[in-house]
Amino acid sequence: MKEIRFHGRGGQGVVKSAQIIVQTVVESGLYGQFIPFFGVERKGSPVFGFLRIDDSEIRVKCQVYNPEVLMIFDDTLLKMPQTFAGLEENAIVIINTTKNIEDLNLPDIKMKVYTVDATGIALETIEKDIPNTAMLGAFAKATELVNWYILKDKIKLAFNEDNVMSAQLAFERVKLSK
Amino acid sequence: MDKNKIVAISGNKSAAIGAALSKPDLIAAYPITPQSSVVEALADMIAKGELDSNMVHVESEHSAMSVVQGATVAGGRTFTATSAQGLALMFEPYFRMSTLRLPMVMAIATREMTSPETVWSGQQDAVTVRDAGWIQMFAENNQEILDMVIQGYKLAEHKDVLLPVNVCYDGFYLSHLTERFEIPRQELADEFLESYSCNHVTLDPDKPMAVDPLTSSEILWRYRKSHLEAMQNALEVIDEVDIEFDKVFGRKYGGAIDTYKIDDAELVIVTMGATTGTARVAVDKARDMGYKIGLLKVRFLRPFPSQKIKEVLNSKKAYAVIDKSVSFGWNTGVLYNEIKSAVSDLGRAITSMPAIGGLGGADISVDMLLDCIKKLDEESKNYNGQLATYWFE
Amino acid sequence: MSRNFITPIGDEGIYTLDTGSWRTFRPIMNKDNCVECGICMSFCPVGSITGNKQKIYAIDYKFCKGCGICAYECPSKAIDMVKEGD
Amino acid sequence: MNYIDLLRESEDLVTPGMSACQGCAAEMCLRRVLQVAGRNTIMTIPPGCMAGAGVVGWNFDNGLKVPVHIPLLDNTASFLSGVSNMYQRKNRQDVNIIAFAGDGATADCGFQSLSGAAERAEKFLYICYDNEGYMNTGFQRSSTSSKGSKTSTTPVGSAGGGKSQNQKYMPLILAMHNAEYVATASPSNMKDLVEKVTKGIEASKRGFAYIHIFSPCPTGWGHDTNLSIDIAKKAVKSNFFPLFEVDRGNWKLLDNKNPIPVSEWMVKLKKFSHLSDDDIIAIQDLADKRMELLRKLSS
Repeated sequence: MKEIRFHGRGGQGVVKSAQIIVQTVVESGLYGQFIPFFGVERKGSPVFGFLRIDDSEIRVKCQVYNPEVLMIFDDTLLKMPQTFAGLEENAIVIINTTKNIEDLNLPDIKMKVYTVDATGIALETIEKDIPNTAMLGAFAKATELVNWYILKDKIKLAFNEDNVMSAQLAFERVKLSK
Repeated sequence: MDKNKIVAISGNKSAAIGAALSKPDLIAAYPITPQSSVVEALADMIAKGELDSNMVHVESEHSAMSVVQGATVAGGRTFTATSAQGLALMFEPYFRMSTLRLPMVMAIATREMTSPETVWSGQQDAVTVRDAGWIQMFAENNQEILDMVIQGYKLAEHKDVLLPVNVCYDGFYLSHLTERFEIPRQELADEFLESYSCNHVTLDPDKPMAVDPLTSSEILWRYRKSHLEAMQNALEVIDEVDIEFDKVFGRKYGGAIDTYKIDDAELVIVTMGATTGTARVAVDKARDMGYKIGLLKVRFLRPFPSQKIKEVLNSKKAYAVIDKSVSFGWNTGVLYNEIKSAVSDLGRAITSMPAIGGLGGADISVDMLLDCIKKLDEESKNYNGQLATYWFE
Repeated sequence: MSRNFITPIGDEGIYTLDTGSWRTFRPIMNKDNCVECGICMSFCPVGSITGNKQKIYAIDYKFCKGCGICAYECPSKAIDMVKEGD
Repeated sequence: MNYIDLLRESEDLVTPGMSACQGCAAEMCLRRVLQVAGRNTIMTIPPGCMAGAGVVGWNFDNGLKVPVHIPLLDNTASFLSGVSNMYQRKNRQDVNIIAFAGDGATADCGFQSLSGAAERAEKFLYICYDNEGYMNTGFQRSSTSSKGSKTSTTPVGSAGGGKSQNQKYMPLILAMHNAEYVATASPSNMKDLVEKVTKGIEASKRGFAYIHIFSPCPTGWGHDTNLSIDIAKKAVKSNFFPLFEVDRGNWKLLDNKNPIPVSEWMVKLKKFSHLSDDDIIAIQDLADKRMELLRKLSS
């Protein structure tokens, strides 16, 4: 079972993107699960959630404590202590940022860090400051946990072609930075 | 013929789909976290022309329960959903729904009660109204929510029962959990669930009745006795409905309780709701670590399946009950007291540990459950009786 | 089964109190003065004054509580309130 | 058919022996309402004098010859919303769905559910019989008790002299809910009452209808039992209880250009017996102002 934690802010489409991943893995015949945790549903407030992917039924109904993948929708969240809590060794960390890896002040943990300017891509494609579908593209590329073609179908179904383009550009532009 | 659809959506939507498959005539509800998306989903189906139900957008939960009460008495199948403070507000017509013996299904996305102010998960709301005469079942996952809404109508409308049913599921941990489950075809739901129109209590000029005249004690107690009998009848009907459901849909839940790795177990962990799934994994891990542990899942809190529970716990050494609520008078959780009174006449004391967690949205993880199991194992070696209440921290 | 929940209705099943015994004054209709306007019937709280097709009005004492509204409101002063037993 | 013929020829659908007080205007109005509505009716009567007087029945007996239910004190309108929705759904719009509720169940704890049903334009007729207090429990103050009323919770003593606030005026509040039909009625004006109930039932097939009936209470108000109609008549003639209707937005007011003073009907009531001349002048002023507002609205 793969356990993934999402960190974002209200209005960035965190929950929706995680649901699309679950739909994608379920369509592929696998099992997926997502539990969002938000205090109050307010634009801008920190949001997080827990995603699981497995090839058999997922029975647990609790939070993720030791994620193997981190999805960070906003580099301002990097300084929050809970962001890197319990991270598994060699975890994949995907960060939406325009900064260089050196400027991110990342903690000294063994991890594979992928960066992508998801917000920039979103502004370019959907002309809105909503990076979620771009983050999906980065997720697909960095983790190889989802079927890329099904994912694009699901994005199209949930949104539109522009969002598919958003994911596509992120898929192409995401880079392994560390 | 269409195939059953595999989807990945939330528990609230699952409840809504279960309701829609049951073809309610009328839905009335008021928004409250974490229930709101149940009625949003139903409103959406009505707007798209997928569901032919009257939806009444009431101004409070008190009115929501009152509207469905009126509609049930007028011959309709009805549905509503609520949480916490909404349930508390509707308590007055809630009590009356069951004592008028009106069948319906209401989903409760369970939530902690204020104060302090909170909107998060817990089971305090639903368990607090356990003695208001409703049948109350607790679901473990999204599939069970959907299935139990459909089963709920079959159970509620059964001639030997005629009681309203709560399908309870943990707020956020299920209401907002997106996971894979199967949506059965409408034909299957239609095959399983006959159309229903309440006729033992009805307001109709063609069949005039005085519904609820002032009633003296000499008659009232008979109504209560009949209500209690209906509750006991429900214990059997729950099992029958589960078997019938299996025949049509190919899924069964074991009736009023379910067990996991129980046969050779010496220690038992008792759960109700979403924690059950986590506890299954904890039981697997604990067994790997050498503990002889099994799981008892309480599916129905009302009627309480005391006989079945007694049979399960009869030969066991010790049990721990995981409660997501408190019983203020007992310094334990609510489920614990129920279990303890069920086994009280076994003729021997079984070591038992009340455990309380998951209040106000708190998580109960696999590791936390493992700690609890270890504690139960240690403490039960030295003491035979009720152990100190264990708090998940 | 139905008796577990409800009351089947019907004229025979109507719940009645002996409200006629509440009376201390009894309305007496003086047919000579009555102009058959029906006002007394329309104001009788108990439904004890009825009229037939010929608009002949009569007081049924079985349930009349003796409130005296009919006598007070009768425009032709055709109803007197008389102490019961007198 | 004129109203007397209609009442003479219509069946009385209420138990002949109900335990309402002698001279009770509410009992009178309930009988008349059901005579107009007929057997094809569903009636709900929440806790209050009428329910307490046995019209919902006792044990296995019934108080009405039509289906009747005693809803909760505070859910009459929402309960009937459910009933009405089902009757619309079953294409049985011919069935009259009526509430007959006291002022406590209407203006106080039932207010929210009433407002909700009116706003949703639920199709039924809600009748409030306003005897200005909780009479069934011994005349406690309600929000429609008129200013100055001596009640069991606003007693008269050296430090207090009856209810100090003016009454909540339900008819206008309901009119502002854009109801299909709103009217006030008084048993003293029986022809008008019968017509308004008829109109209210018709309107309830299109949307929400509300009738507020002035209902003198000999026991609570402290007047002779034979004066119930006389008192209602004088309340109307003094413009203390103006008769008006709002039919699909059209206002019609029965305007007494030369009203009698309010003191003429108040003087007969024990509940007002402690009031000074100044108190009565203040109540007169409130009645005049309300009438002035109604004149403006209906002109």
